Amino acid sequence: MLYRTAGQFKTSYRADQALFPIRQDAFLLGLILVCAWVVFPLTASEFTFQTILTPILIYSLAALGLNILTGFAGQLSLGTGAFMGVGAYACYKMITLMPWMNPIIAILLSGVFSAGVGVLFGIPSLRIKGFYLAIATLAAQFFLVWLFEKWAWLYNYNASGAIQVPNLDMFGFYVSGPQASSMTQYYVVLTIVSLLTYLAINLTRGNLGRTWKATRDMDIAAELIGINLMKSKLTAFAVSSYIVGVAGALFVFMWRGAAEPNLFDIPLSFRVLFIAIIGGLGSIMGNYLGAILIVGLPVVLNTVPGWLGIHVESALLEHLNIMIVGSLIIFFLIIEPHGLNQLWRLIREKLIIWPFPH
Amino acid sequence: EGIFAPNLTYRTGPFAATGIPLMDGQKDYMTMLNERDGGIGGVPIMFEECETGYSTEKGVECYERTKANAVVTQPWSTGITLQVLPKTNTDMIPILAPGYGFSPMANGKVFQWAFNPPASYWDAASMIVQDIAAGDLGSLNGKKIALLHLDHPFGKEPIPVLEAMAAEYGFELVLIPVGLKEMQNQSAQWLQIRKERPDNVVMWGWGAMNAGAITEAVKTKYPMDQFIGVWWSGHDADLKQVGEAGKGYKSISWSMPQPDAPLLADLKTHVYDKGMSEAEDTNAVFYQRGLVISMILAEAIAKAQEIHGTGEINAAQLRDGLENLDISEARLEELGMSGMVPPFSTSCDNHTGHSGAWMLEWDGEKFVQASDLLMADAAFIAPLEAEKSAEYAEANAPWPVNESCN
Amino acid sequence: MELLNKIFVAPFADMIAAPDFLMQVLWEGLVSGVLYSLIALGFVLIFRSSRIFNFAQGIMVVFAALTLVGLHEMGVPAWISVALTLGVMFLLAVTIERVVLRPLVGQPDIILFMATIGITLFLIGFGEIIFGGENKVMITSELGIPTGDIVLEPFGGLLILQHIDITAVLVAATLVVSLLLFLNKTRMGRAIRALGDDHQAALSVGISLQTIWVLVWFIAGIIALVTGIAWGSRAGVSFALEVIAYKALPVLMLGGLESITGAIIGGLMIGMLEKLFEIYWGAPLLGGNTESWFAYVLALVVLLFRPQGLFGEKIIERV
Amino acid sequence: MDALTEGYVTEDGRRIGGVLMEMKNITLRFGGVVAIKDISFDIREGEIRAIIGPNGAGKSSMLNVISGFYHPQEGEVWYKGGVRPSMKPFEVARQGVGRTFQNIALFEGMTVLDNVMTGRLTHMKASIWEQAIWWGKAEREEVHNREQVEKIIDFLEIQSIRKTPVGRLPYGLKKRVELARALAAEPSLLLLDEPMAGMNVEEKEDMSRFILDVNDEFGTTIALIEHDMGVVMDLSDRVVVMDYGKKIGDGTPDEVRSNQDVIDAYLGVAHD
Amino acid sequence: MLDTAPSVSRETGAETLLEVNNVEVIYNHVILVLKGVSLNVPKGGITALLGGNGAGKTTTLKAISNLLHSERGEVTKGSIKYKGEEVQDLDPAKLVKKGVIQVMEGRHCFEHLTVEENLMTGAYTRNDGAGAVAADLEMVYSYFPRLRERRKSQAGYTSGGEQQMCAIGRALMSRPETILLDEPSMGLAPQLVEQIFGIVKAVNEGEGVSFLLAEQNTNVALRFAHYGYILESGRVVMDGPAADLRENPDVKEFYLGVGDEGRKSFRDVRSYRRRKRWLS
Ligand SMILES: Nc1ncnc2c1ncn2[C@@H]1O[C@H](COP(=O)(O)OP(=O)(O)OP(=O)(O)O)[C@@H](O)[C@H]1O
Ligand SMILES: Nc1ncnc2c1ncn2[C@@H]1O[C@H](COP(=O)(O)OP(=O)(O)OP(=O)(O)O)[C@@H](O)[C@H]1O
Ligand SMILES: [Mg+2]
Ligand SMILES: [Mg+2]
Repeated sequence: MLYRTAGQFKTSYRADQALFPIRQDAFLLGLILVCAWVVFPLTASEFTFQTILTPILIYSLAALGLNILTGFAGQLSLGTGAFMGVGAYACYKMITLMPWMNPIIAILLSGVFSAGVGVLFGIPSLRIKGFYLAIATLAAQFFLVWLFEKWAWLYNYNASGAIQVPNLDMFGFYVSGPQASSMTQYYVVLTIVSLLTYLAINLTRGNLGRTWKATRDMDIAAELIGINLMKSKLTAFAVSSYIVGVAGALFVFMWRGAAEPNLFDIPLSFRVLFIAIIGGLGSIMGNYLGAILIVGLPVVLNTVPGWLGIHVESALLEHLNIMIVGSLIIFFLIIEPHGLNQLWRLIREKLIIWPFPH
Repeated sequence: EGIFAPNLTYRTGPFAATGIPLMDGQKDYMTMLNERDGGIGGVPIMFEECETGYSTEKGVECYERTKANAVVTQPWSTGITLQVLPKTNTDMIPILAPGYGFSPMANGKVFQWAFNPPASYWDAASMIVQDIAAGDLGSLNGKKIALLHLDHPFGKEPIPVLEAMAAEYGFELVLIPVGLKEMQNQSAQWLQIRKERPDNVVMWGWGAMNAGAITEAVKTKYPMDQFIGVWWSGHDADLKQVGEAGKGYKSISWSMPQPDAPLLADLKTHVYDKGMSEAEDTNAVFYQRGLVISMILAEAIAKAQEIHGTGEINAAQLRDGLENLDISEARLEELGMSGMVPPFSTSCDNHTGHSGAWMLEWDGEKFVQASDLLMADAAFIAPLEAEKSAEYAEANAPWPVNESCN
Repeated sequence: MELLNKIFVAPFADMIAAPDFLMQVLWEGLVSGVLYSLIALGFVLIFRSSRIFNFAQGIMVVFAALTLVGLHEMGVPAWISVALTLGVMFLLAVTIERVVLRPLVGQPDIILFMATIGITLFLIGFGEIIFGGENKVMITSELGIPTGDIVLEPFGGLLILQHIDITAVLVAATLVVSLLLFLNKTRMGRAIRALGDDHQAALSVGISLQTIWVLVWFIAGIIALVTGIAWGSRAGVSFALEVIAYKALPVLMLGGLESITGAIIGGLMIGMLEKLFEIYWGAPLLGGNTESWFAYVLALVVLLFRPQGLFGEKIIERV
Repeated sequence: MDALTEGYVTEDGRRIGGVLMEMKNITLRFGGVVAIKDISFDIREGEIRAIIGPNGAGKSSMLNVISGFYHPQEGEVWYKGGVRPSMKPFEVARQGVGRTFQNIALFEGMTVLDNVMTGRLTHMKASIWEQAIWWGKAEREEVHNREQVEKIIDFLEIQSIRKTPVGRLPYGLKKRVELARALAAEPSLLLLDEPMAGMNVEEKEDMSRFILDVNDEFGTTIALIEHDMGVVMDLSDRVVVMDYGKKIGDGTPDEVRSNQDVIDAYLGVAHD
Repeated sequence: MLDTAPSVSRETGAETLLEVNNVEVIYNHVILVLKGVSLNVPKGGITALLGGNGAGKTTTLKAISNLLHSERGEVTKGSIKYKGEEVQDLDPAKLVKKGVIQVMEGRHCFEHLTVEENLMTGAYTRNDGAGAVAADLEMVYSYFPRLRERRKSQAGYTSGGEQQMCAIGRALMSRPETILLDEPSMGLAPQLVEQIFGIVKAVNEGEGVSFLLAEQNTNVALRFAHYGYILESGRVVMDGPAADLRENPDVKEFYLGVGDEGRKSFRDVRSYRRRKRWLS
């Protein structure tokens, strides 16, 4: 009865199109927001901030960006890591060239650069499809990482070739660099992630979202009913890369503190792809669920033996970890190929009709 | 209770091959102290590993996980070092990165919390060049030296110093990067070496790259005696790959295996015989280097205990220990480790110790000593260290500097 | 002007000035290309029969090679180790079919692709537990593979041809020819191609998915073992070898995902062009290490003109 | 001929206008296969025009030419009184040519409502920023278009499946949703490729009703391909008959029905 | 007309090949599609399965040939017997070996294979030698001369009718005893429909192959079939010899479109609407 929808009537299309036509959903969201904004920050330890809360948010955002491209617009991308890199390096250059710049503005602007690069590498999608398109994104992936390595201007000619996040302050608080506190950074990340999620929800449920989904489901038919495929695909690349770029900037500025080109190599891309797919392609919430699983799981796995008081060699633990993550990926794909989001939806459907079986 | 000294290991991932013997050595040494002496100064050492697989991300997780109680962090990768470096200022935990990390960390005034004894990569570069010059730096004029390096912060470390030396002594430096994905297939790099015909090839390699480079060198018939690696490129298993054909290959090293050292006898009784070790070849260069690394940490702990008059030292106290290391010939003798590492000492403004190193040569079966102790050209390196560390501090302003150092 | 010279004149002058070196470059490229092709072949076979983009091919190579070396280290004679390794690869094929593929029949391509990444992770963890992370020496000579080299002196220069490389080229050629015959001339081969087009229809005419998938994954396992021996003889066997999967991807795309011929020609093209580019342009002008992306960019450019790759099946688009 | 420019009046009294679209000497080849060989015919405003012919005759290809998916090697397409330059399919669609497909081409991952809404996207103008913020114009537009779509949904009697993902629907309903999507764009020319294939009589009758209503109420011109002669003969005003790329007949249903070529090539027996 | 008793004895009295008993099918664990379907296919007969869209014809055929699995569907109740042997847990390949083959709805040719290769895959399960297979290929070509002309074309580029022929030909290549034929007439020109049904008849009489035929085109189906079942919303609502069904007023009205006053023009649909009497 918790999820009873009886009695909730819609009297206008506008109400029917509201974000949460079902009251319980709105309530649930409120609860989550309260947790994210108030409860977690009050209770979390430094360790939790650094290894769970902040990375989950950042990875969710990256996955959200990828999901727009792959889940909504149907264009497979394996180059997310590199686009995150573009965002991070753009932010680094802006901050070092214009130290007066507000860091949050810089982070939001850095997405513009990755959007540009994304569109550039998205152009082949007009001709190339499916797995073949993956090659275009992989070309971006490998070329960009190579460029981060070779173009010394990008990292201000540092000897090590790595970038180091400076201490930046805003209204008297350090928001990035070694002086910044994890909680401040968490709030910055949370704000940006919430904002972009809200915008992404609107985009995906509106006209543009439908255009993307149509392109994904059947591009020929989409074109024949009047969709400009070029525009549809390129906007998807742009919006997606923008979000991914911002996620990249957050990744380095609000969390990692330093970055070497390698960081943005293919394992990062795969990790984000995992999150998007395990969470559910074509969903927004899935990205959060996926990130919780993929980011949180190894942390938990590492802690479990400690709780149980079993001593496992850390290398063995790591091997087991990889095996478990691999198996879980397969496991989740098998039980619900459409991801955790779909799983949640089924549960919700069951709750709505509960206690009746059909 | 005890002293919690975690180690951020990589026994997995692409660099596991070189990581494993090092980690084994480190662990066995600490086990031995616990078994034989009940720890250091009577306090047992809790030497725990946290596996990173050489991934920076996992490294940070390990750092965060362990930092609450840890007296030290041993990041074991240049990437992780760079990332935790700024954090240690606020967290006040010393980084111990023996023979790796960021060379300017030698400047203790700027990098209050970072230590890379006994020698830095820049030391290595300087000593290798000296060895090539066979004592006569003037002879380098007009020569061509190729730097075959991993295209990664680690591989790029020696470049500033080598470039400066090239300018100073008139040799030509050719940079030949090896991508992480090309480590196993370096034919392009070696073709390029054949094209450039350098007089010497210096290798800054790691993990699978070493084996790849050495096999390729054999294949292309590059003269082995003109091929020199940094200390992470002198792993026995890499050379076993080619065996006899690798004869003449050299690697600079600040540690030297001493199969007959009394320490090994102690290890045998207290560790191996109790079945507490996983080590395969206890005479290998890397395994014994692992022993030395733990010895440095143990000595620092002992020193800190001595300075602060307490057994259970904390991270800040360990820093004092690390700043006042004095690994003298005599002390090594006491430890049963004579000849395993050159004597060195650290101070407030010298966090490296600049011990110097030997050249080891592959004789077809194992590495043997091939030179006297070489010393880095401190006068050449020091200004560079000062310059780069100042740059770092400026880029990361506000960066607290230890004014109490002179 | 200077730049134009460096791009358009100097490299060619270099090539002409040292033809023996050019030949060496091309030979090395050829050999790398053949090795890339070997990995690509495994991919193609699996893709043809199931539209699965098998990312695990790279780790299968490592796994096969490590099993072989591991068995030999345990004292099993070389050729018996080979036979046992094949047995292990067969078991692997059966397990993958049972545990992963069967429950995922009919799912979208990307889901299956992800599942193969899952397999990759699993095998990495599993393999490292069993074999450890150390670099191992391939048992090249024990298998009777010649290890010397041939030194030629064309144009008064120097050209070194390794015996193992020559062997690799020959073995790859044999594999390609037999696979081509298998796919095009046999009943099984036809069934494999049919399966790739339409699972349901294939089932309906009595083609057994299970049998074919096990067979195909097993063949991919055999190819992985051959690849593992070839690569392992060059640089030892360790998990770092897993990244070679990335070298096979552009080969596949360039040649066409379904094409055996494409895999071999794509491999050779990429192998040689990327070496030429790196030696004559990449290293002097771009700071080197262009091999990390050159193949991808090349494949991308080709795909812009032929979206299905050089030899891929034309994408049938009808409404 | 005056009738050509002026139009004509059908038996049941509907007025048919001037020429809306004219195909002139269209030839389409695929490699060696000639799918359409020098075919000309016209479609007039307000009429229901059928294209029939054996399988592989090139009917679908002709629709694809009209909607710009195939570009003929020879010939011209005249639309609304002028030669239509070579354009992309989406531009053709935006000029008021809507269509359905022989093998249903719905967006399977979306709900019925969303599918039909995509039909209206040429009518929606809010910029990406407005959509992202979802205030003002974007929201107004969404509500307005939703109302239009609901009208079509009512019209085609698919209210109950509004929020069902299309993938789960049976074939007949999918065809209806496809029609709804095409109608949502308010096309002036509607192309239907075998709208009644795989339906039983009852469903065919429903579909016929919708087609007639669309033609009548919205004045939409309709070109349809269909193999059910009953439907074709009853619904259409004029019929083009194709056979292996050639046109073998063109005229009113009665004319076509009695054309010997058509009987030989297609009907087999004279249809009642 | 609520005669839903499972098996009605037939005047032919022939041996029953296929027996479907009270089968229930659920898709995705929740969508109940077949609600207890029972039918019999006699040896040597053509049995038609009729019904509107979504009635469950395809599902029934797939349940028999065991192709539901890959669509996340499963038989949750009832039994399917072929020659008295339970077959619902057999994998499709085994069933083909036993002589039951399905021609799927929507043709499903192997797009990238040539027409001839498509036909050859039909012979996959056979092991009676290349000669016999070649002879059968000849036989198929003689039934479908059009296929011989297009034997070297990729199936993906042939027209709908050609693909349908290809699919039926492919099924014939397995030398089946029973063919499950799903909507062979869909999208085919009237002449071709006649032709295909003619071939079905010829194969049935000449080779003794039994057919279970799912069709929308009731008219043709009842002309060629011997016996018919009518399916509505997952239930058999009527069955009987084809000749009887053809004369049944309800069938006439709803499936053949001829009411009491003869065939209605589709133009007049706006003024009336058929409503089924027996369900609602
Ligand atoms: N994209 C294409 N490439 C190659 N050949 C094609 C293509 N599209 C159609 N054809 C060929 O053109 C011919 C006409 O095909 P079309 O689909 O127009 O027939 P149709 O009249 O619609 O037949 P049906 O009634 O079976 O749908 C066929 O022979 C077909 O194989
Ligand atoms: N894979 C599936 N998942 C969920 N529902 C399905 C699936 N396949 C079919 N259905 C549903 O099952 C019902 C019966 O479908 P079926 O295809 O058997 O009907 P049919 O009688 O063959 O209809 P048609 O004449 O349209 O082919 C339909 O309502 C359909 O929506
Ligand atoms: Mg057609
Ligand atoms: Mg059906």
